[in-house]
Amino acid sequence: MPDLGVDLGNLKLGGPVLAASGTFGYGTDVPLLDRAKVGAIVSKGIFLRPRPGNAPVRIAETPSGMLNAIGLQGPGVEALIRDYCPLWAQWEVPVLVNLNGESADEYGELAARLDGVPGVAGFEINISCPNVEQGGIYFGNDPRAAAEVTAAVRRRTQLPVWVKLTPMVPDIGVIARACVGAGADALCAVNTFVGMAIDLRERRPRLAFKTGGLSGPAIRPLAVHLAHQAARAVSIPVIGIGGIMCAEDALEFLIAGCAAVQVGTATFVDPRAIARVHDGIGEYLERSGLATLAGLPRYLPRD
Amino acid sequence: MPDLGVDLGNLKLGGPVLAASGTFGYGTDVPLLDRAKVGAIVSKGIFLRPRPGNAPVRIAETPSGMLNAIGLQGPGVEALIRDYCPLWAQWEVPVLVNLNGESADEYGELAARLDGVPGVAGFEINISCPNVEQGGIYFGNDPRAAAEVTAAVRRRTQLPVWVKLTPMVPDIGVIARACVGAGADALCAVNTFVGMAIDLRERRPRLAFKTGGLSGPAIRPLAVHLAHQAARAVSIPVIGIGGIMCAEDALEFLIAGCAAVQVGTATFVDPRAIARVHDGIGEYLERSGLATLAGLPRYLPRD
Amino acid sequence: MHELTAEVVSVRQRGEHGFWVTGFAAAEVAESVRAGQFVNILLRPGPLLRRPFSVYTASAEGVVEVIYKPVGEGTELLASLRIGDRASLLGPLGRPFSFDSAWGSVALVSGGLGVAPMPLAARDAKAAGLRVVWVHGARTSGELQSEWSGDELVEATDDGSAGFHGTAVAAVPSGVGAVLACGPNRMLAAVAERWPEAQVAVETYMGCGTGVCLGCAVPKLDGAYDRACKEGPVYRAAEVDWAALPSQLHYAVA
Amino acid sequence: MHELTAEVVSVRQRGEHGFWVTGFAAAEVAESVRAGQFVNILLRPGPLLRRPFSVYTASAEGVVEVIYKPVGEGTELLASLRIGDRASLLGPLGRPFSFDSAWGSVALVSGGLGVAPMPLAARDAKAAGLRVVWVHGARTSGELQSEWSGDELVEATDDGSAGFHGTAVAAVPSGVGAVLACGPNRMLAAVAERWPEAQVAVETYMGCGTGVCLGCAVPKLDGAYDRACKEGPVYRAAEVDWAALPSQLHYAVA
Ligand SMILES: Cc1cc2nc3c(=O)[nH]c(=O)nc-3n(C[C@H](O)[C@H](O)[C@H](O)COP(=O)(O)OP(=O)(O)OC[C@H]3O[C@@H](n4cnc5c(N)ncnc54)[C@H](O)[C@@H]3O)c2cc1C
Ligand SMILES: Cc1cc2nc3c(=O)[nH]c(=O)nc-3n(C[C@H](O)[C@H](O)[C@H](O)COP(=O)(O)OP(=O)(O)OC[C@H]3O[C@@H](n4cnc5c(N)ncnc54)[C@H](O)[C@@H]3O)c2cc1C
Ligand SMILES: Cc1cc2nc3c(=O)[nH]c(=O)nc-3n(C[C@H](O)[C@H](O)[C@H](O)COP(=O)(O)O)c2cc1C
Ligand SMILES: Cc1cc2nc3c(=O)[nH]c(=O)nc-3n(C[C@H](O)[C@H](O)[C@H](O)COP(=O)(O)O)c2cc1C
Ligand code: FES
Ligand code: FES
Repeated sequence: MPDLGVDLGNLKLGGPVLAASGTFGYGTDVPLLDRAKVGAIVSKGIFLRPRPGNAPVRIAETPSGMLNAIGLQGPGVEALIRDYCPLWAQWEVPVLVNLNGESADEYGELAARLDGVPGVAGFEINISCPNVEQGGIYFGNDPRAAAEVTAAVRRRTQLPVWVKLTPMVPDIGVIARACVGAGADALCAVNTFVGMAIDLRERRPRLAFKTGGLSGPAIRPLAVHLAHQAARAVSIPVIGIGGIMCAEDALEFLIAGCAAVQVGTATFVDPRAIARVHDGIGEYLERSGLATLAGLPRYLPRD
Repeated sequence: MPDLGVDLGNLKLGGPVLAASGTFGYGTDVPLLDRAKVGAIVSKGIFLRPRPGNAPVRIAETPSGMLNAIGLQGPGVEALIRDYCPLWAQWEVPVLVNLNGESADEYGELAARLDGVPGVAGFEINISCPNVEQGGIYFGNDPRAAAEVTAAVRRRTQLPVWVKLTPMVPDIGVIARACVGAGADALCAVNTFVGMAIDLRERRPRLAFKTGGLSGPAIRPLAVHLAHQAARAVSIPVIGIGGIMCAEDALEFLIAGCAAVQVGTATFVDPRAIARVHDGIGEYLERSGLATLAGLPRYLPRD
Repeated sequence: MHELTAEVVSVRQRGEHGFWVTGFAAAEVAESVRAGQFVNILLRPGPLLRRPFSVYTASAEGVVEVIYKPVGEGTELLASLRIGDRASLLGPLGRPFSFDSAWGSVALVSGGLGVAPMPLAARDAKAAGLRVVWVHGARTSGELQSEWSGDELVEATDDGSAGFHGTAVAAVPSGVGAVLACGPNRMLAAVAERWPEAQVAVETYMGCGTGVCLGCAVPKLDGAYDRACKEGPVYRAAEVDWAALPSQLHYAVA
Repeated sequence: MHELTAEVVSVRQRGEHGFWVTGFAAAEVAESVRAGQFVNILLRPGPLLRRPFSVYTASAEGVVEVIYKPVGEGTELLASLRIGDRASLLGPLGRPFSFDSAWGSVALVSGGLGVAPMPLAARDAKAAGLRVVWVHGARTSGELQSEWSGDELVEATDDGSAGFHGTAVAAVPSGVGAVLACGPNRMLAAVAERWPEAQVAVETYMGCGTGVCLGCAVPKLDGAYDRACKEGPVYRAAEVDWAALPSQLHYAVA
C-alpha cells in the first residue's frame, strides 16, 4: 500500500482524507467507520456561547446536492472543552476546532480559550460568518476582514491555523493571499455556496432560514476550480472540499494542487465514505505505480 | 388555459419561457418543438468578428450538470445579419441577440450595427466576457465596468436592452443596480459558474480550455438565490436562468420574483423542454385557480 | 447499527389507496430492530440522500419490510425495485418506543402512513404483556388499512364512510393504559393535547440519519432543538413544541 | 428526427469481450435510419445528458439495436435495462455514410466498438450494388466479433492470435473501390493517411446531438470547427485535423 501520509508543515496526517466541519459532529457519532483512515477531524463549528441553531426546516435536497441552514447550533466553547476535548485527547486522529464569531475579537478569544486544551490539535477558521461589527458583511468576501480574523487567531496560538475560504468571490486568490499574509498555515477551499429552494405549495423558501449552503457533488466542479485557483495563488497547503463522494472525486482535487481533502456530505450517505475514499486513493496510486501521495504529479501551473 | 403572457415593459412575450443563449443556436436547429410556446429566443453569443471557438474537448458532464467552454464560436455580426436575421424577421417569436465584446466600445458597435436590422427584437448583453482593456477583469464582476458596457449599448439603440449577470460575485444586487442605472430594461440571472473537471488518466483538466461554465440542475438552487437577490435589488424585470428542467423548476424562479425564465441545458436533453415547461406552468396556475401568470403571488420581501 | 446491501425479496401493493410494501433480506436489522426505529435506504441510481423508512415488519426469516406510497423521487424508485434488486440499508436507527407492563393496555394510534411502525409496536407491546388496541384513522373507507395486529381494531374515517365518524384521536377508547401514536405531525399535536404522556414518532427531513448533520431538528418546549434521528424519532408528546414543528412534510401528506 | 419512449425488446451479451447489444422497439427510427447515423439515448434515473450510440441494426419489425461495452455510468445503466423497460430515443441523428455504385466494391474497416455502424453500412452498400469486404481489427482473438455481414470478412489481431497479424488498416485488401471506417480516432487518423477520400465516423463528446450546443467540435484542416452531430459524425478523412481531435474518448478505448 502506498504511503498516504500528508505533511502540512506543522501537522503531519496519516492520510489525506479529513472529516469536514458540520458533517461529523464532534467525532463521537460516526459508527462503522475505520478511524485509522481518517486523516483528521474538523469539529462542528463552535462559537464562544451556546447557540440553539435555526428553526426547522433546516435542509433541502436539490439535484446532486443539499442545502443546509443549521445555524451553527452548538453548546459553546466551555461545554466543548468539558464534554468533548477529553475524549479527543485519547484519540489517535487529530481534531481541529472550527472557529466562528461575529468579530475578529470573538475568533481570537475562542482560540485563546482552546489553545493548550488537551485534545485540540489546531484550528480551522470559518470566515463565512457575517461580521457584525462591519455591518454584516461576510469576513470571507473581504481580504482585509479575512486577514484581520486570521491574525486575531494567529496571535493567540502556536497550533496550526487553517482558514476555510468562502466560494462566492470573484477572485479567491486575493482572499487566499490575504490569509497567508496574516499567518495562516493552510487554506481550506471551499465552504458551501449560498442557495435557495422554493416550496411551490407554500410559495416561500423551503428552508425556514430562507437561504442555505449548497454542498454535495453538484458543487464539485466549482470547488475543484476554486481550490485550484487558491493553490496557484499561495505556497502553503490547500485542502480541497466540495462534493467528494469517492476516490476519483478526491483525486481531482489532489491533482489540481491540493495537499489533502475534506469529505462532508458523503458521510451522510455512507458513514464509511472517508475510509472508502482513503482506500481508493491508495489503489489509484498503486495502479499508477506511485509509492507515495507526495509523488503524485500535480496539475499546477504557477500564475 | 391561464394567460401566460409576460409584459416586460418595452417587450411583450407570449409566454414566460425563453430559449437561453448558446443552447438554441440561432433558432434554426431545434426540431420537434412547438415554437408557439417559446416566449423569445436569445441567439448564441455574437462578436463583431467571426471566432473559431475553442479546441475540443469543449464539454464535460458533472453530477447534474455540465461544463462548457465553447469559446463563443460564431460567424461574426455581418454573417449573422446576412444569414439569420432575414429568417428571424419572418418568425412570430422575438429573437434577441446576445452581445459579446472585449471593450465597452465593441458592445456599442455591435448594438449600432444590429439596431434596426429586421428580425432583431432586442439585445442581451453578456457581461461574463473578460474586459481586455482593463487587463482581463470580467465586466460582470465590477459594477463600474458593467454599467459602462450597458450604457454603451443603451446609447446606440431604442430596442430592449437586457443585461445577463455573472454569478460569482459577493453581492449581485450591487451589479444589478449599476446596470439599471445605466439604462437596462431587464436583467437576466444568471450565466454559468466557472468550474473545472480533472481527467485522472491524463492528470490535467478535461476541457482543453481548462475551465468551463457549469450549467444544469446542479446550479439551480444557486441561481434561484441570485435571481431572487437581483429581483429584490431592482424594480425592472428579472429573467431567471439556471438548471430549469421542468415546470416546477421554472416556478421556483417565478415565485422567487422573476418575470420570466430561460431554459438552456434542458433543451439538450429534451428538444421539447421549453414547451413542456410552458405547459406545466399553465397547469400549475390552473390547479392553483390563477387566471394569469401576472397574478401569481411572489415571494419577494423588499430589501 | 448495520449497513448492508440488501436484496429485495418481496414487493406487494396494498389496498385501493396504493400503499406499497417492499421486503428486504436484512437479517441483522430484522433481529435487532424495535418498534419506532427506522432504516435509511440508499437508492442508486437515485437522489443524493438516503430516505428514512420506519420498519413495518421484521420476520424471523430475516426479512424487513417498509410501507410507503410513491409520492416522489425516492418512493417511486423504491416502488420500481423488483425481486432480486439490491439497495443499501442503514439501520436500525433512532430511539424506539418503550413499553411498560404496568400499563395493562396500550392504544396504538395511527393516521395514514403512520401505520408504518405499528405492527412492530403491537409485537413489542404483546411481548411486554400488554393488551393492544389499534386505532387507525383515514379520510375515507377506501384509505383504510387491511393489515393490522393486536387485540382490538378501531377504525375511524373523517367522512364517516366506515367505522367511527371522526379522527383516530377522537376514536381512542377510554381506559387505555398508554398511547403510542404515529401519523401526520398535525395529528400528533392533537395527541399531545389529550395525552401529554403519549409517545409519538415524529417526521422530519433527514440529512444523515446518524446524528452528525443536525438537519432533523425537533423543536422542544424547553427551547432546544434535538435530533429526530438520535434522541427521536420517538418523543414524549408534551416535550415537543408542536407549533414550531413543520407539519407539511411529505410522509405526513398521506 | 423522432423522439420516442422506446421499449426494450431484446438484450444480448456478445463474445468473450463483453459487448452488449440492446434492442428497442423504435419503428420510426428503424425505417429511416441510414448507416453511420446515431440515436441519442436518455437514461432515467441516470446522468444528465443523453448518450449517443450508432445504430447497430435496424429490422423490418421496427427494432433498433445498439452495441456497447459497459464502461461508465451511461453504458452500465443501458446494460441494466431489461425487456419491458423504456428509454427515450432521439434519432436518427447525423449525416450518414454515402454510397456510390460506381465504386464496385467497398471495404468496411472497423476497430473495437467501431463495428457499431457496420452492419447497416453493409446493408446500404449491398443496396447500392457494391461488393462488401468487412475488415475488423482487435487486440487479440478473444476480442474479435462473431457477427458480420458482407461478402468477405478479413480479421486482424495486433498480437497475431487470429487472422492477419497487424492492424485492420494494414489488412485491407488492395483494389477496393472505397473505404469506410469507424473505430478509435487514432485508427481513423491512420485510415486518413492511406485513403484521404475514405469516409470515417468520428467520436466526440456530445451535449445535445442536435446541433445547438457546439460541444461536439471536430477540428478541420481548414481551421474551422464543425459539429460531429450535424455535419458529422461521418467525414471525408482528409478534411479532419487528426492531430487536434482528442483521441482519448471512452468509446475509443475499447
Ligand atoms: C423517521 C422517519 C420514518 C419515515 N418512515 C416512512 C415510512 O414508513 N413510509 C414512508 O412512505 N415515508 C416515511 N418517511 C418519509 C420518507 O423518508 C420520504 O421522505 C418520503 O417517503 C418522501 O420521499 P420521496 O423521495 O419519495 O419524495 P421526494 O420527492 O424526494 O420528496 C419530496 C420532497 O421532499 C424533499 N425531501 C425528501 N426527503 C428529504 C430529506 N431527507 N431531506 C431534505 N429534503 C427531502 C425532496 O427534495 C422533495 O422535494 C419517514 C421519514 C422519517 C424521518
Ligand atoms: C456519434 C457517436 C456514436 C457512438 N456510438 C457508440 C456505440 O455504438 N457504442 C458505444 O459503446 N459507445 C458509442 N459512443 C460513445 C457513447 O456515447 C458513450 O460516451 C460511451 O459509451 C461511454 O458512456 P458512459 O456513460 O458509459 O460512460 P461515462 O462514465 O458517462 O463516460 C465516461 C466519462 O465521459 C464523460 N462523458 C460521457 N459522455 C459525455 C458527453 N456526451 N459529454 C461530456 N462528457 C461525457 C463522463 O462524464 C465520464 O466522466 C458514441 C459516441 C458518439 C459521439
Ligand atoms: C449540514 C452541514 C453543516 C455544516 N456545518 C459547517 C460548520 O459548522 N462550519 C464549517 O466551516 N462548515 C460547515 N459545513 C460545510 C462543510 O464543512 C463543507 O465545507 C461543505 O459541506 C462542502 O463539502 P461537501 O460537499 O463534501 O459536503 C457544513 C456542511 C453541511 C452539509
Ligand atoms: C453550451 C452552452 C453555451 C452557452 N453559450 C452562451 C453564450 O453564448 N452567451 C451567454 O450569455 N450564455 C451562454 N450560455 C449560458 C446559458 O445561456 C445559461 O445562462 C446557462 O447555461 C444556465 O442555464 P441552464 O442551466 O438552463 O443551461 C451557454 C450555456 C451552454 C451550456
Ligand atoms: S438526520 Fe442528521 S442529525 Fe439527524
Ligand atoms: S452535440 Fe450539440 S452541437 Fe453537436
